[in-house]
Amino acid sequence: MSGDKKTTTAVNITANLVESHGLTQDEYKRIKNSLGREPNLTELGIFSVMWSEHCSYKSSRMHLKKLPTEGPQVIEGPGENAGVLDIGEGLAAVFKIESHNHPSFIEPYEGAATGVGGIIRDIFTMGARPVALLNSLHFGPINQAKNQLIMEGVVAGIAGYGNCMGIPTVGGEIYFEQNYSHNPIVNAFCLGIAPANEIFRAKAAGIGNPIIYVGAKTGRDGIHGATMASEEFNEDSETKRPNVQVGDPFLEKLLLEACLEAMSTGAVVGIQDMGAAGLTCSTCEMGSRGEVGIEIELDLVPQREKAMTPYEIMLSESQERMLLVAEKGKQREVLEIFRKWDLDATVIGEVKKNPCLTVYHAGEKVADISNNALADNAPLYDRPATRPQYLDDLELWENIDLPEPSDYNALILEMVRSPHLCSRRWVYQQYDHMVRTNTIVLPGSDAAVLRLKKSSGGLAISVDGNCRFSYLNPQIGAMMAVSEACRNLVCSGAQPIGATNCLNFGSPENPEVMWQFVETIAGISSACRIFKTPITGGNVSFYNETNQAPILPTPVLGLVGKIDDLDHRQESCFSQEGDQIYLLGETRDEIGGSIYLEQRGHPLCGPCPTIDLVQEKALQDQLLRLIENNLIESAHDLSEGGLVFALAESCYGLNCGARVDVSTDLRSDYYCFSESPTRVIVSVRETLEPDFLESISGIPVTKLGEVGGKKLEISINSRMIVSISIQELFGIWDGALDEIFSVE
Amino acid sequence: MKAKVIVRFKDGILDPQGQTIQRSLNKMGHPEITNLRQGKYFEIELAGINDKEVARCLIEEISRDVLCNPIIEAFQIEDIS
Amino acid sequence: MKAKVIVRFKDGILDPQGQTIQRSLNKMGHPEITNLRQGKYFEIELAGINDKEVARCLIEEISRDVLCNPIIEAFQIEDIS
Amino acid sequence: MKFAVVVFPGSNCDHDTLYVLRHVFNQEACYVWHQDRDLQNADAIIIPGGFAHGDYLRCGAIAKFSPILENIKEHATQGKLVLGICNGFQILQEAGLLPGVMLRNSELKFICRHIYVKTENEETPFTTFCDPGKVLKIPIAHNEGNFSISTKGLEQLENNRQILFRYCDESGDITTAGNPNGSVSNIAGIMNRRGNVMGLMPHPERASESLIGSEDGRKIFESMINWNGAKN
Ligand SMILES: Nc1ncnc2c1ncn2[C@@H]1O[C@H](COP(=O)(O)OP(=O)(O)O)[C@@H](O)[C@H]1O
Ligand SMILES: [Mg+2]
Repeated sequence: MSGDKKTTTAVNITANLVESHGLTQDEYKRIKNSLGREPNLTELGIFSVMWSEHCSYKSSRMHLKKLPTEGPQVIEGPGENAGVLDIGEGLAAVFKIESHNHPSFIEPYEGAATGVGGIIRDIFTMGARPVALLNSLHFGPINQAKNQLIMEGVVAGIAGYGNCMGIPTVGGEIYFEQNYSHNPIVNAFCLGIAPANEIFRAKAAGIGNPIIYVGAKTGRDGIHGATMASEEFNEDSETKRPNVQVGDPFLEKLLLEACLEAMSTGAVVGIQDMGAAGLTCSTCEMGSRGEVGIEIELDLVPQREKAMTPYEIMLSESQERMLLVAEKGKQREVLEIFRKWDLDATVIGEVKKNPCLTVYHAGEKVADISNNALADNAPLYDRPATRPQYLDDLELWENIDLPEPSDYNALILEMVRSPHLCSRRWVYQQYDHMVRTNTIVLPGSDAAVLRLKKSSGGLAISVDGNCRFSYLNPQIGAMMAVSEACRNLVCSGAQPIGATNCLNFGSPENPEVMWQFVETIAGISSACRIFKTPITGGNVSFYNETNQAPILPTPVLGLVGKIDDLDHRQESCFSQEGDQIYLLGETRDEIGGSIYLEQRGHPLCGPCPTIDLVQEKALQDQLLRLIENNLIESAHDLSEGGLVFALAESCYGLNCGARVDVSTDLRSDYYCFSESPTRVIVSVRETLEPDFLESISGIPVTKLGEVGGKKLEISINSRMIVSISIQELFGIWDGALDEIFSVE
Repeated sequence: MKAKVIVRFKDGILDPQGQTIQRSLNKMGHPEITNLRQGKYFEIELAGINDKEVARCLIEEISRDVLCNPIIEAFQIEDIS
Repeated sequence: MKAKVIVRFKDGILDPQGQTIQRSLNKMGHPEITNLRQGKYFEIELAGINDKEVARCLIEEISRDVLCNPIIEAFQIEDIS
Repeated sequence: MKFAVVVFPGSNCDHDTLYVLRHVFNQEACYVWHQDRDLQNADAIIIPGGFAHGDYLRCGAIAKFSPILENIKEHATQGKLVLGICNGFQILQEAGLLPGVMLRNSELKFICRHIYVKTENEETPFTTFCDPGKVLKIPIAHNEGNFSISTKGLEQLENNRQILFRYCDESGDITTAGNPNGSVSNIAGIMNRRGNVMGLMPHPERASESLIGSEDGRKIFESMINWNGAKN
């Protein structure tokens, strides 16, 4: 067997060393079988990263296959760095969502910043110009100082990186729940635009083609080496290895422009960003995708630190680096472009016929691993799943005694201040959401809408998840997440066309978490099939837990929608006094998991609200038709808080009130605060009311009242229970986060 | 009583700002500059404390808890007078 | 050869950052902090120069022209060794 | 009229500015790289917003050493127009073409939102199209927009009517509530003594089309085009 040389600093692989690399003894046996020998330390490091949960998806791969990924508009589905959809006029939307949860707990600013940097690289590595960013954040209760520090750092990190890159952060969502205190969730979504026929893949090809390393120098950051007794891991080596990666948005801006320029020369055959475990993942994945060999020389890798070992170079997670394969003979042209942009760019190896990864360092072969040794024998687990015990306790909520509130006004003024429902202006005002002058519906509405300067239409994007309902019922919660994201797009006038998803869960070795995961996949699959929004990619983040207490099941969906005619874009706020207000959809007496229930002092419990996906699709289709026929003036979907807060949010923009008068056989508080899905508030010009009513069929429609006055007034069964000045409500709603974070 | 504290990145932590300034200085005709790192400098005035040791403990506490992010930075009390 | 340079605001220049840190420290129970100002600290490594005076002139030139904005900042060479 | 939009490594509002000049005002406009020495005989130079050199060390601190700055200074001494928007304003200050300095916003946070400004001097190449006393709605997006200058310097700006725009509230009153970043005397935009170099923190290129929220920013570009036309 060739390549059985040990590195000069031979380290015997002990059981402890294997374990501290996150590998089980069985997995180590697989490594030895596929190599036909003991691995050396560098090879062990390579296997430990390639077979980690993060890179191999060993606990989730078999379930991810159940997701629907087909569709006429799908150019590239899961498997590549980002999903690609055809959006007509020769253009393609390139997008994905990824998590950077663990680093964001260690160092919130840099964790979030490098999360944004990573997802941006996944987009431009496909040849697309990034045009917008979104993010989904989950923190612990915000009245605790520690969680405030984490949130402030994360928001500043996202702003610091995105603003400097000149890519607008145009929206997102934030949840505050107890068990995110030690496990914050930071998911970053990026959308790019590329010519549909110029998509680049992360595939090495062309024997003899040069492999070029571009971008920042390699340092010792982020190497998750274990503390072991070999000289690789003595005490001082640990301190040399800061476990925090620091991002450099300025350098990535240069990398973005240089890569796009290099790709336009036609000399680039394949390109891959260096994400988790940088050089290792990029070389292995490019080689296996192209079914070719990759041979690299580590001495040629630009290094920031002195005397870095092969182990450190291969496993370093330094940021802002890419690996590309250029056409033999044309590499000088490519290197020139990167030098113009003042970036390191060096040929570090070449494509080989024999399909394996060979790595040299100081003239010695330090790694020799065949492609299929990494891919075919990769572990794949069908983890046991059992229905969680807590689901049975939820049924006991029946005996919660919940008298109707005596003073609705006081309750609403209190709820509008809660972190669940208050305005996110304090957050999105730190993001430059206007750069590139394409943002035509600004943050704060249901979805962000972007124009495409090269075409007549536009795109709408939204990220949505619902960890509260997913906790109560993972399958329904997942359906709700997909439905709400689609509904947000439709409320903005867009037709949903595709999705990406990030699945944040506890440990897959916990059967209850695995059950939540499998149920979530089932929910996403059925919803995406009905809404015809294929999954084009995404990310899975496991082990979000502390002392065996997992986070709530947190699927986050990123949806992209298309608007053919920008005049049909819709905003969520009422547009004129005198317009008639209607509710599409049915309010049911289900307050399980609602913010109202929590406000009344009850923990997250109760049966999850139900959802009928066919009815949801019918509502979305009809709403889109109403918008396209110019029959409505505004559309706002109902989510957290229910009807009252959706009405209030619709009033703020116009700074005017609404007079609502309805009758129902539900309890008044259930009617006001139920969070039943599949509901939208629309406003209709009085003159168009007949046409509006005539063109709706098969979905419940209820007249609520009229836009006007200075107050939000709600009468139920002719009893006025709500009467609050919109000015006062807005003041509290708008300033709630400012108050929490003000230093005075 | 006046204290001076320096907060700088730990070794091995990337310093994008220092790196960019160094590269620009090299291009402006100062090739002899081989490394440049940027950190923060604090001047803190204390009233009602005249014992140097008491001041030192206080400054140490503030530096550790507020002025410096122990995960990526280290601090050094320059002088107290 | 290694030089340390401090760049701080001239007196009277508004220092929003320093003020905010001071206010939050007072709020956190350190009323004895009457003033806090934040500046920048640079560590510069020079190769091929071993005469202190030559190094000092070079560092002075760089500090004056690049590291410090003379309108609002003043620099001070802490030490060269 | 021909515009040259200067591009530094880290500029990110260069394409927004070029788009507005070409597609909204159908003017001739081209990019100029910071290391070039030729301004393509443009009538007016625009230094766009962004993070030149990552805003590292100080906003514009490194950009002022780029070769193109010599040509821009030469262009200004010939009396031709120079407009610095946001980061461009900071670069002009660092390069000594405009007085004062930009400090961190008083709230220490990046701010991106529409604000209101009032025109203080309508007799300049940049403001002839601004109706006196009318409030303009233009967005800002910056971390260091807190304009600071010595009291003597402020006096000179006032006496020579070099202050072109001041932050105000929606009804046009110059109030602290209307001041987003703590700028002395609500200053949002100034020009040099000679009146051909202007620095402006709000982004007029982000307020030149109603589709993206406001058209008030057009007034500045229209004034420059009109002034140049009248001059030739
Ligand atoms: N939850 C998911 N749903 C669909 N596809 C997924 C999901 N998670 C990961 N994938 C796909 O699996 C591939 C490998 O994921 P990953 O290694 O995270 O991508 P990358 O290396 O580009 O960051 C990618 O194409 C990604 O889109
Ligand atoms: Mg990738």
